[in-house]
Amino acid sequence: GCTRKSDDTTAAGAPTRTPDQVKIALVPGGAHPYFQPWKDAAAKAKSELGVGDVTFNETSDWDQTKQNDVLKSLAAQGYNAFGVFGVSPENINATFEDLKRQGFPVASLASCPAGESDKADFCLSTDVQLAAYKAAQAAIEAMGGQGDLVHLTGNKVDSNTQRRIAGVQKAVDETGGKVKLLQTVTDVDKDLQTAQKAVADLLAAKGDQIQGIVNTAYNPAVAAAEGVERAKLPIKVVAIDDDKTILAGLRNGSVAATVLQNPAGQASVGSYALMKLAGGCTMAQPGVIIDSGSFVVTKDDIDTYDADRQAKTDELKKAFDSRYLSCK
Amino acid sequence: MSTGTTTAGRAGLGGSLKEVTARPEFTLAVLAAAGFVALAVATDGNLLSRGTLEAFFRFLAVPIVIGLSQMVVLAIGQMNLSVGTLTGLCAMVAAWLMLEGGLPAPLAVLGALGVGLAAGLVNGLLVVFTRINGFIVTLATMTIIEGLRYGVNGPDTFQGYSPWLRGLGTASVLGLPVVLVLALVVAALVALFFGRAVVGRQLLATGGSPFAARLSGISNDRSIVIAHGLSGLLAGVAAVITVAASGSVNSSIGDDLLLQSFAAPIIGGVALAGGVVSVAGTCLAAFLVRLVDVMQAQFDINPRWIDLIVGAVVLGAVLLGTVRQKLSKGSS
Amino acid sequence: MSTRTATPPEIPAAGPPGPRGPSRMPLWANPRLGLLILLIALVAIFTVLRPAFLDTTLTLVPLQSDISVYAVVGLSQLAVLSLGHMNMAVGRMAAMSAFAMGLAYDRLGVSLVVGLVIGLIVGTLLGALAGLIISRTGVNSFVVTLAMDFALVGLITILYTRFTDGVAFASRPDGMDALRNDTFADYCMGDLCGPHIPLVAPIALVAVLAVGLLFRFGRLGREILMTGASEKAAELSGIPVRSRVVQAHALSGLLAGLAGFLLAANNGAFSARIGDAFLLPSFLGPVLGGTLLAGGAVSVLGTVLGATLTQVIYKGLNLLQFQLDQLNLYIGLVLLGALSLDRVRHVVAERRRARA
Amino acid sequence: MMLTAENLVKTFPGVRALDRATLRLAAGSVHALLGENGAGKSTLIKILTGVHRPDGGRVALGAAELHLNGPLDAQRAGIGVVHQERNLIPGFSVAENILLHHLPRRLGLVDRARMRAEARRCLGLLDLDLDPDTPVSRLSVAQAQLVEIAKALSVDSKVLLLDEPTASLTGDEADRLYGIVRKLRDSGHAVVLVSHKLEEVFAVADTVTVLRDGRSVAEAEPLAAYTRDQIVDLMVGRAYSSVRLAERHVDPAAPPALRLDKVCTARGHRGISLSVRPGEILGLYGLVGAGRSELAKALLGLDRITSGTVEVRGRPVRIRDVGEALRAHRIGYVTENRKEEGLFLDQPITRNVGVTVWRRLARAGLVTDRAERRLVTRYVDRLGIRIASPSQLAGQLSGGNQQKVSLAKWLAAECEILIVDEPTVGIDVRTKAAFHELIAELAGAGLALLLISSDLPEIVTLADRIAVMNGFGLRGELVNDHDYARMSQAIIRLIHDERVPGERLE
Ligand SMILES: Nc1ncnc2c1ncn2[C@@H]1O[C@H](COP(=O)(O)OP(=O)(O)OP(=O)(O)O)[C@@H](O)[C@H]1O
Ligand SMILES: Nc1ncnc2c1ncn2[C@@H]1O[C@H](COP(=O)(O)OP(=O)(O)OP(=O)(O)O)[C@@H](O)[C@H]1O
Ligand SMILES: O[C@@H]1[C@H](O)[C@H](O)CO[C@H]1O
Ligand SMILES: [Mg+2]
Ligand SMILES: [Mg+2]
Repeated sequence: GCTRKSDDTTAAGAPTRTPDQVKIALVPGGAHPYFQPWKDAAAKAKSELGVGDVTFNETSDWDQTKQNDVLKSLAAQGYNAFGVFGVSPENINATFEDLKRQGFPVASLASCPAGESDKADFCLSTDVQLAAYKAAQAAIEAMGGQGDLVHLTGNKVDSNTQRRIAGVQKAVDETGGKVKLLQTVTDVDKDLQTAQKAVADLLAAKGDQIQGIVNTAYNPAVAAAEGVERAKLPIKVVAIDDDKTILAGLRNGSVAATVLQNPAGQASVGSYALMKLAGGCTMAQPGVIIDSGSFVVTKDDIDTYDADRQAKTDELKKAFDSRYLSCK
Repeated sequence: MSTGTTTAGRAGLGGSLKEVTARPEFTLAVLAAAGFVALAVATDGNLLSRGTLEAFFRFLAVPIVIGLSQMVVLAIGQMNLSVGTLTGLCAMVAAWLMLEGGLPAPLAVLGALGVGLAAGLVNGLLVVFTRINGFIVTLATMTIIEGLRYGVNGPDTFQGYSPWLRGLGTASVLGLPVVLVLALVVAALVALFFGRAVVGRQLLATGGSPFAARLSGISNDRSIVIAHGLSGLLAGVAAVITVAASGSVNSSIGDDLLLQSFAAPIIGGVALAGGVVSVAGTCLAAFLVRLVDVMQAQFDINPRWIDLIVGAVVLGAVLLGTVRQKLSKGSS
Repeated sequence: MSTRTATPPEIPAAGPPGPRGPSRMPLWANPRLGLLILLIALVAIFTVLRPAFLDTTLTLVPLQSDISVYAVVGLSQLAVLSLGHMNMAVGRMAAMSAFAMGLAYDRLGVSLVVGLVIGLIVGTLLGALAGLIISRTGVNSFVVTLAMDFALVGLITILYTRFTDGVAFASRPDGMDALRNDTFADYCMGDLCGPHIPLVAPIALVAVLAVGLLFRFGRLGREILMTGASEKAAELSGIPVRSRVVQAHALSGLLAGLAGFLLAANNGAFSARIGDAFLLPSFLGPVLGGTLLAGGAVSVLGTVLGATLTQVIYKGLNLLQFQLDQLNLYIGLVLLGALSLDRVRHVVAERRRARA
Repeated sequence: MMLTAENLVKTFPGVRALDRATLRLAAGSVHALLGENGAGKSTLIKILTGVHRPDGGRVALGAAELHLNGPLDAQRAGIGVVHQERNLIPGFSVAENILLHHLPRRLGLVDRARMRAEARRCLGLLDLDLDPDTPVSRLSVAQAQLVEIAKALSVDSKVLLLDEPTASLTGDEADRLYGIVRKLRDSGHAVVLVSHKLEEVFAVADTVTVLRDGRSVAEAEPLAAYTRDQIVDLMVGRAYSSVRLAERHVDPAAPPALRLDKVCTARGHRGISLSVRPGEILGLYGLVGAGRSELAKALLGLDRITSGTVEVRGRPVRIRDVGEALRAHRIGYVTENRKEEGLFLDQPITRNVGVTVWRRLARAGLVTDRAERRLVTRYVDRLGIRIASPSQLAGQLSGGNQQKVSLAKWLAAECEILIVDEPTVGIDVRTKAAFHELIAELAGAGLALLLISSDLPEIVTLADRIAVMNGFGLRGELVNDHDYARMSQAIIRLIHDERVPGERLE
């Protein structure tokens, strides 16, 4: 009879490549301001690491099928190491396995697969639950330790959203009832106008009860900062990331604090590690999850935060050399 | 803005009371009023507080205008799938003109309207020259416009443009947001256009019976181009309102508008087959959908339940229409 | 008898009467042929610009998987275009079917095939429900299915939140991975291995053949088409139009469910996002292939070609590494071009005939 | 010559509709344009009004050549038209429809007062007392037709083209129309009249052009020079002998194939009792709106029967839809409205005829084209349907041939009971005669036929018995003795509720 060919491609192991043979592709889930630092980091990594190429391709448009296509197209183009923000954490492992089967090192960047296992070589991502926890804490502090808090976030059917909800809840629970989580509004990150409308309606309905709004998604953060300022309400808004708009809000006071992640670090350290893996190193612990750091920034440290973040990035790089990677 | 379902010159001005109550707009008006009162009571009057009313009406302006933008093409029996992304593009262009182009706000507004009109005309001309169904043409142009919309500023947000324009977005006259007044003025003009203007009547004739219209010397091609052009222009108006009222725009603007653009006219009693429009119905339907929005915020309902409810409301409204039609047929 | 009948009758068309009526056009004006030529031209262009376009494992095999999914998506829309209807809820019907499959695998632990059947039944029922509402109320299909789409979006999220940890089912049935990863080249009899065709392709092929057979030779399919051509005349010809409407929509739901399964197999999980991106391609395939929105005529082969063309365009543009804005721009432009080309061919053919 | 069209050529897919046709119109005359179905009359009219562009030939007004790029050009040139098909915008008012091509305007807006006044004037020309604000969707067929005529008159035209204007008018209404036509002629207009009702043509027209197969075989000849038969010969292209219908014998004792007993419907029919035996033709006569078509539809389950019984071959039945009527009872219905209910205009002839027989042809649910084509060709041959190919679209056939296709599908279905509704409306003399032959032949072969017709001579020619309806009720039934004068009198009297001595009344 009929037999199935044995899976010898994975068994064969990855070929070792010199840095100039390594072509790295950084593929975000779609177009989003968060990923814009990846672009610069990619260019910088290319020159600093001396690798063949580092490209940035955001055409996957928040669609797993399209992302898979983009990845395969890049592979066909000769890219042989991948840093990927998986569109759907639930089945991104399948995509990672595909890439691994071809012998490519893979990094899960800025988000980790849902569930227990991680089929990428490593996951370098914000601990979103921790970041949300810090954000909520910042909000609670700005509120003076008591009052009603609202959480605005993204797509409800997304494991990261679930983790963020848990993080905020944890911070609120720790106040022992002094702070109440009045409402968690999900699905308001789809587009800016939906977020603006939701914020306006929320403020209209409960504006005078709310003392703080913590945002764990981009569009609602922009909308909340603006809506609160416009309504001239004394609500403390905690935003996410450091997009121009958010920083402007921080400066003019409409944003009390923002929780930064480390996209540039993810891209540069990720690229570095990928290059190493392509060169014959292996992960000491395959599928390890590494927090790329999150930082609460207020008006006071607005000019200095980047140094902290750079320090974290350097530290991450060292940790890869010393702990995560094992090279002969 | 009293124009109801505009098809024929109606039998007599005003018509009998029975005729008035038999119109779909009447049902919608009753529903809207009842819903509003019910929500006001359920929120202990919070709905009637200044801030809430203001927010309610401010975010009613775009749904009205975008509904009209779709209605204009439905009038000739076509659809425009690009209204949403086009609104986004126009909004981005306006912001770009002010921030990067350094143009004063009024010129940027004209620029946005111009882009809307031009894109609409291109849609119309493509339909005429390729003879491809408008649904398909605008499906393709929607993709193109999506690319352009993103091209203006990537994923980043524009804000901090003209204080005058943003001031206009928050200003009120007689307790009504200026942007809503603007939307209502636009609605009145559209009603006048379809009710009384020769060109508007010709559009409806094209929608009602293209062949008969042609035999009466009406150029259906011209109707198609005008309808799509007007639809684009109205998308431009929606964009201007967005830019003014929201204070910041990015390439996601317009993503929520496509379904809304259909919901308002369809619930408002506009026939997909063409030849029938209802400005009042469209406005009332937008009002109803907005009520649902506000209800969600007031009672902290999962937005996914809102989708379910809106779906049910649309189905309910059309079902009601059919039942009533059957009843009125049975009685005559 | 008359001078007119004395002129030799047309060569009896060998093929089925095309979507634009009996083919009186020269062969080269056949829209399917034009599509095929365009397809070959595009493949040639892409290959010249990026030789990797012909890479078996990285381009051709995934391309076939994608075509398999989107051909079925196109057929799902085609099933109701035959009536002159639309199904704005294709994606959500696919998602609901996929949910049912996921639930069956996860909670009941059923085999691959049993779960598939359960999912297909759910899809079929959803389609039938839409058809039932449409045929009973006479409300436009666009409105009904759009409203249904709204309702299902809400329902799907609520269900996933309820039955999974939010997003997707964790477990996968046996065989699912093979379906995703394997081609027939992985199966050998001695030294003889199969071709580099993914395992999902034959599933889609069966759907294509079945739908083709149905509309070409099946009494049911023909009666659906006649209902699409004129509901009134169909009713007065003894066709049970209401059932045909329900059946066409049920078929649409069934195919949407199948597309959902194929996509889940390709992507590796039954998740809430399945079908999100189905709407646009569902129209592109049939319409590029020459199916009219007016009803009464469909082209199954054209739909497959249309889906193929769309996927080739995506693939090619991806390989050319356009940035997001340019990508959308070019996709839109190529599609407009492909659509207009068909029109140009028609005009030219008509002119020629008029001169003849 | 006021308007001339010379050597016009027009080709449609598969058909040369006009093949060097010529029409010369003189001012101050009524010009009849005659020809069989599909001869090209409507095509010619459409070219003269800018709807179609000719593939060859020229049109001239006086000495100047006319280039008509659209209907508007024709109107500007002073050519008014009433097309064969109705062309009103359903949602618009009467006034707006009448004036649609030149809406009175002020500042880009419709001047409604002027529009109403102008519309009233046009309606007045037809002595039509109709509120100009009425939506046309509320008009009866006849009223809509008159509005079309008013619309044509609203153009200040020197030439008026009427394509079968009286097809849906009553005798009185037609007379009124012809009165206006004469007035227009006397005031120097040129009027073209297309009609299959030769009596009317002879009564009103001065000159005649006859088209045959797209060619003019008589060009602007004085009509007085011809007899009716000569005109028919010209149209047909050979000596035309009137038909002789097959002798039939109906067994008066045979049990009825279809019997209605005191049937009432949701539509408002009251106590209708009828019966038809195999081999018999029952004529069902009435004026437009008498409720005959509605009765047929109720029989087929398209409307609800509220009381009374329907028996098929002696067994009481309750039919739910046309499919059941056909399959369970072998009843077929040839509708009066072939364009909307009888045919699939955008589908090939094969499908149009095959639709009723697929169930029979199907093997395991599949139908082969060959089986279908074979069957269809048989009926196309049998009915002498003129087609370019079996895959030609039904909508491309002329009216008469469309009517035949609509009948063919029921013959192919092998019905035993056939209801034929207004089979010869808009059908030329020869085809009409052929139809009559066919109907008689079908009855001769044992079919039970219910013939609904508003054409009195047709009923008297064909029927064995004549049932007369008015206002959704049955007025009575007569045994036909084929004496036209006597029968028509008796029928008219029945309609006006005068008892006819010696006739059975329900
Ligand atoms: N739009 C069209 N497309 C294709 N064929 C057409 C079209 N219009 C007319 N024809 C064909 O042209 C021929 C002439 O048709 P026309 O309508 O002029 O006939 P007619 O003399 O008016 O007949 P009738 O008495 O039945 O109205 C017919 O064979 C018809 O099938
Ligand atoms: N109350 C009414 N209002 C408007 N139209 C009506 C009404 N009653 C009947 N009609 C229309 O009048 C036409 C004639 O009705 P019906 O077909 O039942 O009578 P008929 O005797 O068959 O007349 P015809 O000779 O026209 O076939 C139909 O088209 C029907 O739709
Ligand atoms: O953490 C990242 C960023 O905050 C951005 O929202 C993109 O996806 C999220 O998961
Ligand atoms: Mg004619
Ligand atoms: Mg009738």
